[in-house]
Amino acid sequence: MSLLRLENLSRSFGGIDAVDNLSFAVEPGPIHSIIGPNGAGKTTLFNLITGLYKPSSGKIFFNESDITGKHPWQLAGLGLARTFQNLQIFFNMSAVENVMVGMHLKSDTRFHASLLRFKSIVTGDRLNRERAAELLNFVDLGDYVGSETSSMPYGALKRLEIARALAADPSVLLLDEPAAGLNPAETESVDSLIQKVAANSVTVILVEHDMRLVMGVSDHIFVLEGGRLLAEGKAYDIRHNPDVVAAYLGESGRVR
Amino acid sequence: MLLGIKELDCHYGRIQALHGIDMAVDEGELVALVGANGAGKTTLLRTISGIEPASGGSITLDGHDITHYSSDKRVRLGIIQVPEGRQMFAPMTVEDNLMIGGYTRSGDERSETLEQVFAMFPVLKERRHNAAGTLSGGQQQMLAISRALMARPRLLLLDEPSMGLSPLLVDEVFATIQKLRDAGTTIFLVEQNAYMALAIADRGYVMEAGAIVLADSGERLIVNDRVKEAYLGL
Amino acid sequence: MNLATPRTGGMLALAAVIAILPLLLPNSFYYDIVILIGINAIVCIGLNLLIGYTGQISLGHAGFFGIGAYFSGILGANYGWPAFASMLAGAAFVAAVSFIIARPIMKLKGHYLAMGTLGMGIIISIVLTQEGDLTGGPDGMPVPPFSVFGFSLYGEKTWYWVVGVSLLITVWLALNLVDSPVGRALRSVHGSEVAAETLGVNVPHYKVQVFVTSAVIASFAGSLFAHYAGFITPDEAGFVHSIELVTMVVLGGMASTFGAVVGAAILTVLPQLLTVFHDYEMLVFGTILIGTMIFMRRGLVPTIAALFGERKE
Amino acid sequence: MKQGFIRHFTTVAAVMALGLGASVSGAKAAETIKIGSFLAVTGGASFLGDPEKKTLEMYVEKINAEGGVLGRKLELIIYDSQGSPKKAVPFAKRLISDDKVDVLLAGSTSGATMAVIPIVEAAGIPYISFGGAGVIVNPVKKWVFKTPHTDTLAVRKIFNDMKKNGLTKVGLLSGSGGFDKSCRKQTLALAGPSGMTMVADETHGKGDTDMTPQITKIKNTPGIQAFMYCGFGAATSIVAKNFKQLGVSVPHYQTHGSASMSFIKNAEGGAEGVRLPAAALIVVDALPDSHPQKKVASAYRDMYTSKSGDSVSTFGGHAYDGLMIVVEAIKRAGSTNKEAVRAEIEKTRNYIGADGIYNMSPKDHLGLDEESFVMVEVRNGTWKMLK
Amino acid sequence: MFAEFLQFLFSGITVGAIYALVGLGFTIIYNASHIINFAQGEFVMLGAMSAVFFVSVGMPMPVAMLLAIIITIFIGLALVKLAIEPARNASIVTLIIITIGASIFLRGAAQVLWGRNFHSLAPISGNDPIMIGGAAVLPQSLWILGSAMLIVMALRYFFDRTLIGKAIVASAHNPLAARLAGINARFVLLLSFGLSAMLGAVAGFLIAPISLAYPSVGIMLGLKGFCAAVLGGLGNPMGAVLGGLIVGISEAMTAGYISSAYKDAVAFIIILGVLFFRPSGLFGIRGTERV
Repeated sequence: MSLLRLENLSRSFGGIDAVDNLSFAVEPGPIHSIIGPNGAGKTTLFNLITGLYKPSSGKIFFNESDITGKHPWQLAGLGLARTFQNLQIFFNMSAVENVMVGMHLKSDTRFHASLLRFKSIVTGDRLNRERAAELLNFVDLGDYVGSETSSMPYGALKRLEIARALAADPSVLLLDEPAAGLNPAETESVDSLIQKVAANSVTVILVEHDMRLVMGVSDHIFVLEGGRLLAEGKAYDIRHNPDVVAAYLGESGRVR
Repeated sequence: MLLGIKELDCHYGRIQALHGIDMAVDEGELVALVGANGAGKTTLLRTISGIEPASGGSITLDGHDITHYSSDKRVRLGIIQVPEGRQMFAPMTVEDNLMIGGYTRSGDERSETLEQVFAMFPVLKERRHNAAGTLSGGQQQMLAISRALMARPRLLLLDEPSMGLSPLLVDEVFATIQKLRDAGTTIFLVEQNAYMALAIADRGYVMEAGAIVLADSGERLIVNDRVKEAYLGL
Repeated sequence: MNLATPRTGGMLALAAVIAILPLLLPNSFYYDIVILIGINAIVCIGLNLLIGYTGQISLGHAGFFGIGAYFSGILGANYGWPAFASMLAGAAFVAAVSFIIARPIMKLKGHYLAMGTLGMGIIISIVLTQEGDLTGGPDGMPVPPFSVFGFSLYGEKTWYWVVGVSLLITVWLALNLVDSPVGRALRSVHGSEVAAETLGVNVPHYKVQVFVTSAVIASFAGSLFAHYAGFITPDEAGFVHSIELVTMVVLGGMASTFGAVVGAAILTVLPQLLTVFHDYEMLVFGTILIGTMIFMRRGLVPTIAALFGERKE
Repeated sequence: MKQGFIRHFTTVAAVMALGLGASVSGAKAAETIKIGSFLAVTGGASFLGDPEKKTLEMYVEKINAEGGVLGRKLELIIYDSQGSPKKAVPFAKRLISDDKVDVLLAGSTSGATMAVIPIVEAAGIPYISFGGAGVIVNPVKKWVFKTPHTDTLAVRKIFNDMKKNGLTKVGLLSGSGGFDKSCRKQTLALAGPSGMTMVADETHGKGDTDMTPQITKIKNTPGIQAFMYCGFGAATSIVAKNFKQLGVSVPHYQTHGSASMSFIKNAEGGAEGVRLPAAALIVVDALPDSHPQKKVASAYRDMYTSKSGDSVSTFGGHAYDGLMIVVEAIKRAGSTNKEAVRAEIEKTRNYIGADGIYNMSPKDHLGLDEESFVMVEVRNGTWKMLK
Repeated sequence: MFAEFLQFLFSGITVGAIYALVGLGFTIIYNASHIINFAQGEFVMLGAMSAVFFVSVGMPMPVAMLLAIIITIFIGLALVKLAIEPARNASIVTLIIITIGASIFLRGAAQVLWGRNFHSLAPISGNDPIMIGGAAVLPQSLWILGSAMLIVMALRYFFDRTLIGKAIVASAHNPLAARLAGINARFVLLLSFGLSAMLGAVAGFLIAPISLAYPSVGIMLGLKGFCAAVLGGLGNPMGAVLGGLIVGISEAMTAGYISSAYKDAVAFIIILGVLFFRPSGLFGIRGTERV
């Protein structure tokens, strides 16, 4: 049984196919990566899987049930969580509150209860706050528990997004370029964070440009080009696949 | 030295996208800048064009400091960029796109260059009254380059001219670039398609994580495994 | 209860001010101003939930204020309903109207949302102006006094306490809401709609919820105003009033409940101070609006709170 | 957050205290008799408020120069309500409770008057309004009086004139303000009893600048013999202008709401031939010397035109009559005791004013009758009295 | 009855032409900067009030009009320098509030300078109507229609034929590419505000003989012009012109055949309908903002 399966998935913008009749299956396992040159359709694919875009055609299955066309907030309830290539931090909230939003679906969200501050809200928030602090510790942001997000450095915000996504207790975590904009040292610690997340039996699907990170951490790699699947396999195979090399660097033989 | 860049930094929001870039382009040269996605190549071009402000270091043209010049002033000085994704004025005609390209030049210069451009790309002349958005991808790339030529560039900055084009068209674009170089235009080419770019370049720079990690002649870089490493993390 | 937290501390401070203020007010004219501050503050607290916390502009909220006011006026004066009943009926009607309109209107973004809410408000005020047989037309209509269990509420001093307590309750409810899972969901919509959605926040649902909430609060305040003032005109529902309300929210501070109170206070007192130079009133208003947006984009209270915060560190 | 809030409230309190200080210093000399007023000095109804303000000011000055009332000087406090009922309410409150005036002579429009009536009644202060609509004093409210002729009187006068000319089928256009609506209501109610048929009944919105569609419809109503307009202010001129532009040929009637030179001026020729009932004041020179009002009216006219340099309108006359009635009542009451003054105003008998001869009673807080009107027609850009 | 219909049509087209000019003003600024200038109605007011003022101090009508245009343009440019540029990179809500602030400020300034009273402005060529098919048409209406047509044609020429005009259009379609072609974005912004102010001023002194001039005359004209612009698809100049005519004619027809009471509501009812069912406007080419 596959965890996530795409069936002839397509999505076009203004006549251009960003994702083009794509089919593949993600088997349960700790860390998967989706790579490909610029414009290969990786982020569009993430947006399709998490329901932000509706596919032009095709289907998406999660745990073998059809989730095509479901709203993002419904998918979150099924166990899909993600981070974003461009930071999508709630800058109008503190770090710990950002993480608490991640627990939205497990919180008491009755309107009148919130308005009148029922006991369930008070205790629920206290527990959520404690759990959020734990999660911040987990992603090594223990020092920022009380911080306003507007004063946090970029690298910390990248981790905060991961903590926030984990707060939803996902079974699958989609990370969209977690290392983008980070220096090598920060990238290395993101590397170990990903492994730590995977060790907690969360399946990670990673889109990333930093090949060193991808090759080092992935159990399975999918290569996209022009919205289609170019290759898939283990890191070693991918790296020595001539199609992949050509996709990335161009064909060395052609000009000379 | 036409373009000189020293210790250039650029912050993109909270991210430091460029870390102390040092590089130069000489008159008449074709210099390629290669590197993986997200390495900071486009940011470097945007900083040279004045779209992104530099947060440190300097940019000089002919030895004059232009680090704090506005983008339109740089265009007047001859630094012209062909942006990534072609960026047509899609509903406007081919001819209007070209005229806008020559916005900073005098009327006579514009009509003169227009003739040259049409001679170089007859298809554009044929379709001069069509909306730019109706051109094919390859024609749009030609138009994008032509639009830049209308400004009579001293330094032409090309950002990913091969992106989204079929292999046949990529060849055509690269042939055009070579032709321009042969005609004496100084070109700074940013490409993901590293092998092709380096193959036609006099010199090349390899960028990784916002910094230049390697600089050499095109021929030598093309056989350097460090390039492949920058892309595929070997 | 921890007195040191901003919520309880702020509540206590506000309660203290409300309790002490009567000692400083020389006559009913000053009570009148303070009562109007209170009523405006109530509307602004609601509107702030929408604009400040959820990030959705409305240039038509005076329309809901007007509906509340006119329900009290019409049902009270023309049909002899008890004040409480007409107030609740107004609120229920506003809830229904705002619920119906919220779905399509809250789908809009940016300028389109501004245009949509503006049009909605103007249509409401035109209906109130034109249905003269019910509403008295452009010159307005009288509203019977508020009576509970046969006692009529008369006089500024009585109303002072009514409005004061209403304000405290509204502040309390707003503070509760903001610091709750629902409140964080609302704020997350402002922070990043896509991120909120992927974390399980049903964004359209919450937008509708907060729109309706702020509309109902405005309706209650409108009813209070109608019974207190004893006379209402369609101006209460007009475009200019909507803009005044937004100005109060923006000046006091977006996403700050106490900011809404401060904004309401300043912009209610200001015209009174400027009566002597009232020709300059609009000039001053406009300047304040532009100046705040350029120099203190977050508004008075958050900006000053941030200054204090920095100094402490 | 907390500190920010407290600090801010201090600022607000300080600002309010400042305002308080200012007003305390303003309240001095308890000896004066305070007359409070809010008028539409500026804005769309300024043609009402402006002459009213000037009249009150010049006569208060005159009275004070002559030694005041009961040996006390009059003190006039005027706010500009810009014709808006919404703005009138806070001013009324301020006059009553902060300025502590003895009597209110205020309200240029019916709308503003109606808005403050509940406050005035609750506070118990004598109030004379300059609003036109009959509803102000009908039903009678204990503390509320008015000086201008009502719409009812005007409608009667107009209908009489129409009958005299054999016109019975009337097309009506009205605005949507307080006076306009009240006038329309009276017109519709009085039409049947007076033998009139209203063949068209159109309305326009407040602030409308083009009445062509409504007048077109009225023009095309079959059998129409006369056109009548209920309204006041800028709209009167626009209606007259549009009426002329559309080439409508039936006689054109307006009310005393149009009785000012600005009506004729702004209509740019459109007013020629318009008939309306007006106070004798505006045709004072045409009055026979035997006319009881001639002396009072011409004295007021001369005073107003010489002091203000403007031409006289009936609206200033309302203010003149109001002020004089109050002054007389205070003199008779011998004090500014509110109840006493109120009772004396109610006892006004045979007071000859600019607007007519007033005979008030507990049942009539206006005291004018139809006879106080004359019918006038606009000819050659000025008023011409009709027989 | 046909004459009646014609009468309504003429009055609708007259006021519709004014809405069209105001709507064009919104569109030009929106294209150059994605700002909705809520002070656009105040440009109309300034055009009307300053023309009245210059005529009242004894200037001949053409001079007064020219001065009114110059003053309004100057104020438009000052608005950019003092309120828009200092708030660069601000959010949409912030910019909306800034331009609303500017509109309140300008209304206040006009009140201080010229008072709150209504002023009339003499029509350009008299008040004697011309009868067409039984309907009376004012000479001023013809002036309005003629001027509006002339302006629309001149603007088309400017945007289609001149390099500077094309540069503004290019900046609207693709701001980045326009900057890379050496077009100064601040210049385009200034130019667009100047042009819009000019349009407003012309609309103002053209409508003043019909609507009178007073400080708040611009509020409704501005809002309805905004309706026209949104109706035509925000950013589409010819759409704004059509939108203006549609709003004007629907208003006149509503007033004529249904009820004048809801005349002012017509524009907003249409606009809500369009926003709910066709958010990109009737003639909008661009879709709504993408996530």
